[in-house]
Amino acid sequence: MNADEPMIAIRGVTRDYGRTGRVVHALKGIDLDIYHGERFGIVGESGSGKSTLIRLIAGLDTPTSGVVKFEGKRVSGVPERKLDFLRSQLQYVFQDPMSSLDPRMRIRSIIAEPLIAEHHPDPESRVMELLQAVGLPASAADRFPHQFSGGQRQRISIARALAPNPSLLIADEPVSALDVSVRAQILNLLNELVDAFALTLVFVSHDLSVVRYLCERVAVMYRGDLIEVGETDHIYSDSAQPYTRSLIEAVPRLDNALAGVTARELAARMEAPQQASA
Amino acid sequence: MRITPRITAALAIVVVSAVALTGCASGSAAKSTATTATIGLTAEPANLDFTTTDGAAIPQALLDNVYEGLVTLNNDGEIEPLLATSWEVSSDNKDYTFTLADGVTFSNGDKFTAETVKWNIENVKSDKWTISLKSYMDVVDSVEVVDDTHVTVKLSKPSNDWLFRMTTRIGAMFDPDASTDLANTAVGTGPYTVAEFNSGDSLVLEQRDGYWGTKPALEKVTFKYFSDPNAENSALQSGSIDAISGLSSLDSMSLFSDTSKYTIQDGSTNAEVVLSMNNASGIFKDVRVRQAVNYAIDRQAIITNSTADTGKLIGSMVPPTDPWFDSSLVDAYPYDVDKAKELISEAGVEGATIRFRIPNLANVSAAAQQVQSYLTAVGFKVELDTLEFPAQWLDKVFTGHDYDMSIINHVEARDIATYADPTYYWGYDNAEFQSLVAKADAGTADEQVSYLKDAAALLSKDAVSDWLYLESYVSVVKPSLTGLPANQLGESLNVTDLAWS
Amino acid sequence: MTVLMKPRMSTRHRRSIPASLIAGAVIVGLVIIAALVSFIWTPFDPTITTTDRLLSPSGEHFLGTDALGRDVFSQLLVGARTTLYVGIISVGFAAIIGVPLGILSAAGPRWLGELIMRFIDLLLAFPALLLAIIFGAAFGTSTFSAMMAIGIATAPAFARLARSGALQVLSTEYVLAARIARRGELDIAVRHVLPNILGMLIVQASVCYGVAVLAESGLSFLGFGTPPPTPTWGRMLQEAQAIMFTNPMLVVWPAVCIVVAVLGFNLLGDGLRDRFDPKMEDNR
Amino acid sequence: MLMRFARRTGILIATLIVGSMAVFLLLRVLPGDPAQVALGVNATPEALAQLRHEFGVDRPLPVQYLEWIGGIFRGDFGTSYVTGRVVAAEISKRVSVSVWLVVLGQLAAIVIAIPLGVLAALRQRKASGTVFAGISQIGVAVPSFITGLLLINIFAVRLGLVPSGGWTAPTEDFGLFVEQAILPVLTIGLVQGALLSRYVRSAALDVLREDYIRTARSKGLMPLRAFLRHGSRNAAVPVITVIGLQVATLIVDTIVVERVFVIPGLGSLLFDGVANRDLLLVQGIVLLIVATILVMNYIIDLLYLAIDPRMRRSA
Repeated sequence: MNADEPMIAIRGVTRDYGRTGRVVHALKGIDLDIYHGERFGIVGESGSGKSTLIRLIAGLDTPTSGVVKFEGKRVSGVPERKLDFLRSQLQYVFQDPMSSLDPRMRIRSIIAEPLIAEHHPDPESRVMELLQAVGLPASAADRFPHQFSGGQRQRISIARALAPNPSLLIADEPVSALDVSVRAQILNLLNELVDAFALTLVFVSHDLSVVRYLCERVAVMYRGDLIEVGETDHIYSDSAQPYTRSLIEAVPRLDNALAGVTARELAARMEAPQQASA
Repeated sequence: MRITPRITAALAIVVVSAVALTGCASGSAAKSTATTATIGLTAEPANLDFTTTDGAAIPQALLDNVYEGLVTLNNDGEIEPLLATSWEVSSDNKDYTFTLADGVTFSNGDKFTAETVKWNIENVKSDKWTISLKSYMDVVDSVEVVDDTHVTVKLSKPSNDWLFRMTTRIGAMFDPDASTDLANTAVGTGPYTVAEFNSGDSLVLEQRDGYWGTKPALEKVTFKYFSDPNAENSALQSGSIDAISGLSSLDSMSLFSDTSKYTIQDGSTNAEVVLSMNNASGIFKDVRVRQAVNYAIDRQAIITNSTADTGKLIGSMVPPTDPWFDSSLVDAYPYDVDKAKELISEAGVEGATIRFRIPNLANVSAAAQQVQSYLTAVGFKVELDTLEFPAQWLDKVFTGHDYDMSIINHVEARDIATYADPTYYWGYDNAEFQSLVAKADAGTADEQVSYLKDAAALLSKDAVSDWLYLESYVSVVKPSLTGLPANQLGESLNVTDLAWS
Repeated sequence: MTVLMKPRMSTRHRRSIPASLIAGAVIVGLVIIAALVSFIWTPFDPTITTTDRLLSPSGEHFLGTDALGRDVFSQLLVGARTTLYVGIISVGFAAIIGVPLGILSAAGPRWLGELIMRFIDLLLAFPALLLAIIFGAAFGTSTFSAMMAIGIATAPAFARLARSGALQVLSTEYVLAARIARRGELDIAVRHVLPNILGMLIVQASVCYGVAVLAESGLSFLGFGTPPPTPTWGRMLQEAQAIMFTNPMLVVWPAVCIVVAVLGFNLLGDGLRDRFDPKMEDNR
Repeated sequence: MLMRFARRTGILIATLIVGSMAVFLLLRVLPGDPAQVALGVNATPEALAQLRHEFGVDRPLPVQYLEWIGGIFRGDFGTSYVTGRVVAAEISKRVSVSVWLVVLGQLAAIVIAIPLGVLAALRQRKASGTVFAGISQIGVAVPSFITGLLLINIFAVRLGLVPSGGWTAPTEDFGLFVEQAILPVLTIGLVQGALLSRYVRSAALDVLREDYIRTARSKGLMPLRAFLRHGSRNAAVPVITVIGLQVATLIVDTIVVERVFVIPGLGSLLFDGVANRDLLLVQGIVLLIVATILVMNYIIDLLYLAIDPRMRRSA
């Protein structure tokens, strides 16, 4: 594996939705490289195309034009049954830990689900291992998702993602659906696990401060375009893009950023303190 | 909780007008007047053509009323003159010379002559007729026209049966010049014509002008067909029909027990309800097993349950109205479970399985369930299999002979002769029986009676079938309506004698 | 979003058990008990004919006897069995045809889904009675023909429900997660879709059950239902119908049984729906 | 909009074609030889073969199908093997009877269901509402033939107000037509109405929860008046759908009711046709029923498109 070669190479990718008449251009020609071992952030407000982009990377959607490659192999336009090379390496953590966990399944089955395809010799002990790694007790295995809090559910989601020993983890706003108080815990957990398992991380958020905490490099998206790519610190301090500046200015202080509090939430908190802490 | 006054008013209007409407309506109900009558029947004709369409309903409605034959069967089962005023039989019993009534015309005005008779008899023998009953005309060798009112029919061999069959549909006289669309038009010499045929509902007979014989009393007779017995019963109760000819649910007779409003006629039929057994294969090849079945079943009890005690025991394939009926056969096999079991063990068929394949007809179903009960009691395993009638039953049982046991009404007159046909579905092949039937047909009237008595006794001895009972023909009539035939012995329901008193 | 909300609502919002659910469960329970009792005890053998016909109710024959001298009460008990059996088989048959078709139409390629739904529309145009008449003529009048006809005619209801449920489930993130975990379409259908739509299918089954019992009684009345000697409420009605004006109670007993049983299944279905379908919440 | 209309029409035509093939094949699996049934019990094998040839049932299936369907396009359903009558004439005579029952029955159902359903909804939390809802619950559980027999027993036999059955065309004798039609129409109306009223109730409940009704009620309008003024239009949409879905059960109920009241409609013709293995007749009737249901669903779909602008947009 050549370290210089990008892990993910995106070339001229566009994605249109809808049929003739009212076409939505979700992506308007994206070029992007993501390298092995990187922690790469993608920021933008909702509707900017960031979710579409990572779905294309994960092979869950097909671009209207352009090419997506993973480790030099083409992902875009390849049928599901030929995506094994990608599926064995890539895992995903979803935004909403409730809807991404099947409510009718026990935690044991949920975490073990990715192990079935690779015929894991001992899924049971692997599940225990993972529960421990994400800081959940072994007894959790026999319970159902609705018996856990939001933060715990996201830990389960992460455990499932780590189960097949992926090299690439895509996290799609993993903390935005969580209570403020547990966000930091989950971000810390991700931080630790990415180090411990030597993962490449693609982290998507609408919140630049969260990305800054986790990622070395960041891409800023606006209305289907990639308006800026660069070192997180560099962009944070020196970006010339007005849109990027507005994102940065939405987060006044680092301690709030760590707690995941945006300017709007702060304002809300001042108006009705008791609600915000609920 | 609160219904607004306006709604209340609206509801009241709806209710009142509904009551008013029904109230008014009942006053205008069409009741039969003195010159019309409506008779309720069960089986409806498929069309008006009995030369190619089988079934009892068409001749029931048309024969004697619209179409007439040379001879007819009176309500006691005796042959009477009709279009032929008299006839002479040659000494060798082979030539019949008929003298025809004078001035007979068809309803379209065409004349009926000896030529017409010749054409009709030859027509039955031609390909124009397709129903199986035409084979009764096979015995006719030739027809000779003597003059306009005299015709001689020459048979190839003596046959007592032939003249009797001339009272049935094959003896009906059609107009040679009006026989192209028999399914929809009926031109006959009878007193009535078909004024309307509303399939699924009714057939209306209307008196015609220029009838050669005595004019009937009623101008118009309507046959109204009911697939549902309750509807038929309530139609009589509510007065929309004047009589039910052939009550189908006999248990409902008690509805009509008020003699000031209804007269019940308990008539006779040729309809033997036969528990048939496949003599040609399976356990019923053994006469002892067939006899055991005859002993195992309490026929009187079945008569009670299935026919409200109106059915009659017959003991063989002969109804009491036929001259060769032998009442001693009735008790040939009394209900005797021990005897039955004894015969079964002698034959070594204890616990055998019987494939009991019945048509899906209500009266058969009731009888079959009782038979199943009795046969189960003597140790048989009875598999009841209900087949759709007629298509599937004809296919599997009647034509395919793929059965052990079945039940069906054999309604045809003088059908004891079917046992002489070894290919018939009962699979009975007995040379002695066949010769008795042949000799009866060829002999004198007295010989016919004695040979057929022997034949009936032989059937009983061989226990070829179990003759469960003879159906009754129960009619319910308004007391003021007279002349509705009580018996159902021939093929027609002759309504020419109907009158209001 | 609805998927997200559902479980929370049911846990957070403990609703009282609807009265219709209780009533339905009690009635259905009685039918089941009657059927079970008939296996070990009936006052008389309901298929044995006697000459004690058309008897009035007495200490010996609780509800009297019919035209062939069979004990009515015993027939009703055994008839409960047939009723349950007909319902189970025909509803089961409907579900076995309908649910896979529905899921397939949701999970399969667009054109296939479209094709299946048009097929389902076509199936809806063949009422149970029409099918039963044809099947009865083709394969003989039997309980099986009737059940098959009712099953096929009921299948579209299941297919449509399964499709809409499956579409909802397939759009969830846990199904995406399963795809990423390299689960095949069949695995997803069996492990994720089916368990998550099972609840609504059970509600549907309960509603269809009543319809099936009703349909069977209608078919029996027309002579296309269960043939003799098996006692069924529908055929008891048919047999008694000819004498209903002289012996009305012989019609009343099976009619009441049919009406009450159908009512029970309908109430149970309504109750289950009220209890478990959050969209109906405000109706309470 | 036009595209959708064209697409829906195309689907209808395709479904009709496939449906006609299904009807044809379904009836060809019937055992029982039409020639045998026509000729009766003692027919000779030669006569049977001859008649089979005449009927054309010895030819290849596709040929038979094409001839049949080609004839239907010309309005020719063939001539019955069994009765020798023209099938199209036979069917059209009976259809004119059944259509009366279906239309009047459905009208009666609407007249019964709408007040029952709306009242049950308006008085939802009150005892009277429960009673209304209970009536429709029980109504749904009563088979149509029991309802019919009950009405005959009361109104024809015991009270003698109307005849127990039969049929007269309204053009022939209108008074008699009304007398004979009242009970069967009422039977269909009660059975279908009970079913319909449940949908009316839930549709009415949905509408009652809408804000504008709450507003109207808060302004002091009485519930019924508020409902009639503001809500009935919106409640009509789901109810129309249900009426469309009910077409199939309505036709089946009509067949059963025809049997109970001895009405010479399509139902009795169908039963006779099946028993006599009158293939062309049964094929014709089944196709007619299936096509009617398909076309009704099509019309309902189009109505939907016309009535509810929201449906138009989401489509």
